[in-house]
Amino acid sequence: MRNRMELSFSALSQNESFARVAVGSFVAQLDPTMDELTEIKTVVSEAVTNAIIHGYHEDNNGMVELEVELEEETVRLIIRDRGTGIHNLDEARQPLYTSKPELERSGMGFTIMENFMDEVVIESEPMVGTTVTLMKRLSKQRALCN
Amino acid sequence: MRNRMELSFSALSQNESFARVAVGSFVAQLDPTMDELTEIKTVVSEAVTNAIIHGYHEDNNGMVELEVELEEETVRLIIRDRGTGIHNLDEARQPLYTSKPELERSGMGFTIMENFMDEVVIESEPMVGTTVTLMKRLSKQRALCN
Amino acid sequence: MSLLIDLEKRDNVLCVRLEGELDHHTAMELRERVDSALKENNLTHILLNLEQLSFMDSSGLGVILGRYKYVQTLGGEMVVCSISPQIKRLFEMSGLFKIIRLASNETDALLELGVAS
Amino acid sequence: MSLLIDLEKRDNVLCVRLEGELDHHTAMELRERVDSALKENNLTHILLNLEQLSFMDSSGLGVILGRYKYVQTLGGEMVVCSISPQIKRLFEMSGLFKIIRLASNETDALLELGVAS
Ligand SMILES: Nc1ncnc2c1ncn2[C@@H]1O[C@H](COP(=O)(O)OP(=O)(O)O)[C@@H](O)[C@H]1O
Ligand SMILES: Nc1ncnc2c1ncn2[C@@H]1O[C@H](COP(=O)(O)OP(=O)(O)O)[C@@H](O)[C@H]1O
Repeated sequence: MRNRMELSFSALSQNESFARVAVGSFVAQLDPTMDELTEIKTVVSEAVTNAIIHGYHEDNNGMVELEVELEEETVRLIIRDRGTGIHNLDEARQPLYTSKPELERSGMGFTIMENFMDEVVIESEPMVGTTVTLMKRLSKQRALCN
Repeated sequence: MRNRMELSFSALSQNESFARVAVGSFVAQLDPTMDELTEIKTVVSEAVTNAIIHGYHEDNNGMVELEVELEEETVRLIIRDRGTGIHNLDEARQPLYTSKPELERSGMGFTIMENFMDEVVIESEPMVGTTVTLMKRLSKQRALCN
Repeated sequence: MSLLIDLEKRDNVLCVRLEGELDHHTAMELRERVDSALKENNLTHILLNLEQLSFMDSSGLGVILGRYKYVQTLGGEMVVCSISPQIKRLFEMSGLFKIIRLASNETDALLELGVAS
Repeated sequence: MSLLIDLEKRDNVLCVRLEGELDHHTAMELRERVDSALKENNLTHILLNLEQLSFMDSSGLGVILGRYKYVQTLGGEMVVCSISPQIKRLFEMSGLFKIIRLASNETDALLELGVAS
């Protein structure tokens, strides 16, 4: 059965943990492993933090948008902001690249998303915003087939 | 500081507990008492269940919409469905009234909302849907003033 | 599952122990499991222990009232025990505490149902 | 607060024990509290114990790398201990494990920093 949710919230840093709890609780319906759940919470944290820091420069009038769709063993996530956008996507995706070293960013957000998810699509337009689409297939159903 | 979130999800009964977790985790930022948190989770459960059972007759193509706004010590909740609507609001609000006794409904949903919240506004139009607006002032800040 | 349902037969009483959250979603399973356990074992009484129940809403009131009415048609009785203050408030609000017998623990509840433990 | 920060002075080492979740929100507080504790007590070394840390993301990597660089400017050292397999993966992905010393527990970490416990 297909199950969908959409969530949007003020671009406030205290909502990072809220977003992890909300997505974690929704995805838990598919009975993922602990590792899979941690990976999903981590990528949500990365993309939401990016929207808050980079997309909205911590202006809490901005709203971070999140969509989650569960279907069979697949989790689809969309994280969207209507903020500054990314000028050079290739550069942004490089491990350790960050445009805000003064904030002690590690530049590892996109690299972690690519490591933890099966598909990562980043769409961005300067002055319009950024949409990150992530997909992960959970192992469980395939394990049951063996 | 004002903090807002909007959530919508498929009208599936397994999302009732998800809605409680999501709202509970968001409201926890105001540091409510355990009793206040339980009361808020309970009214969310009531209104979301009503949207699923009565609004959408458990048709999971329907989407239940939820809004939460935190400002100072005040929690504002809106629960909305675009379903069947309520024909007779006065009757619906009566304690123990239910239109679905065959589903073993207790008819206590609206009564619980009125007991647990400081304000309850129900707007409904047949064939258009139902919007329940709830407000609760948390005790904490007032306690601090004493 | 967010509700664990433990069923045990003691003489002619079905002991039902709940752990977790009782809402509309989990109430449907509770109803099915209790009713079929009553039928299969030819039981007429229910002891409902809510000690480990962390959450309940009006759907819980509905399913409890429904079981009460069901055992009444069988000529049986129901006793609910170990309820938290928060759940007690819901019982009071709905008037359910006037028709359903409450006991403070399982031993007392079994005594009320005529089972010596 | 979703991150508890426990600070203790052992010789010239600031022992930092974290419990809860380290993300962008909590990293900001961690940075402030560690840096001012170093300054106030004139310390140059950090022991960072992550045993009770239940969640960390790349903002945690950033604040840890930041503290490493900061004690370097003071001529000090940093050792991180008791990290979970999940957090270790982040250290490996970022190459942080190549520059930051890891120890399996606090006793070993203190030994590495020249403090006998
Ligand atoms: N939502 C966003 N809006 C604008 N820029 C972004 C967004 N997400 C990422 N970026 C850009 O991509 C860079 C790399 O992102 P990331 O790998 O997550 O590292 P970090 O957040 O540590 O800088 C950021 O420094 C920023 O310049
Ligand atoms: N979202 C809704 N859409 C349509 N009808 C509703 C909705 N919410 C409540 N109602 C009507 O109001 C009645 C009373 O609701 P409530 O007090 O929650 O009791 P119950 O859900 O147990 O029936 C319901 O039986 C139903 O007829």
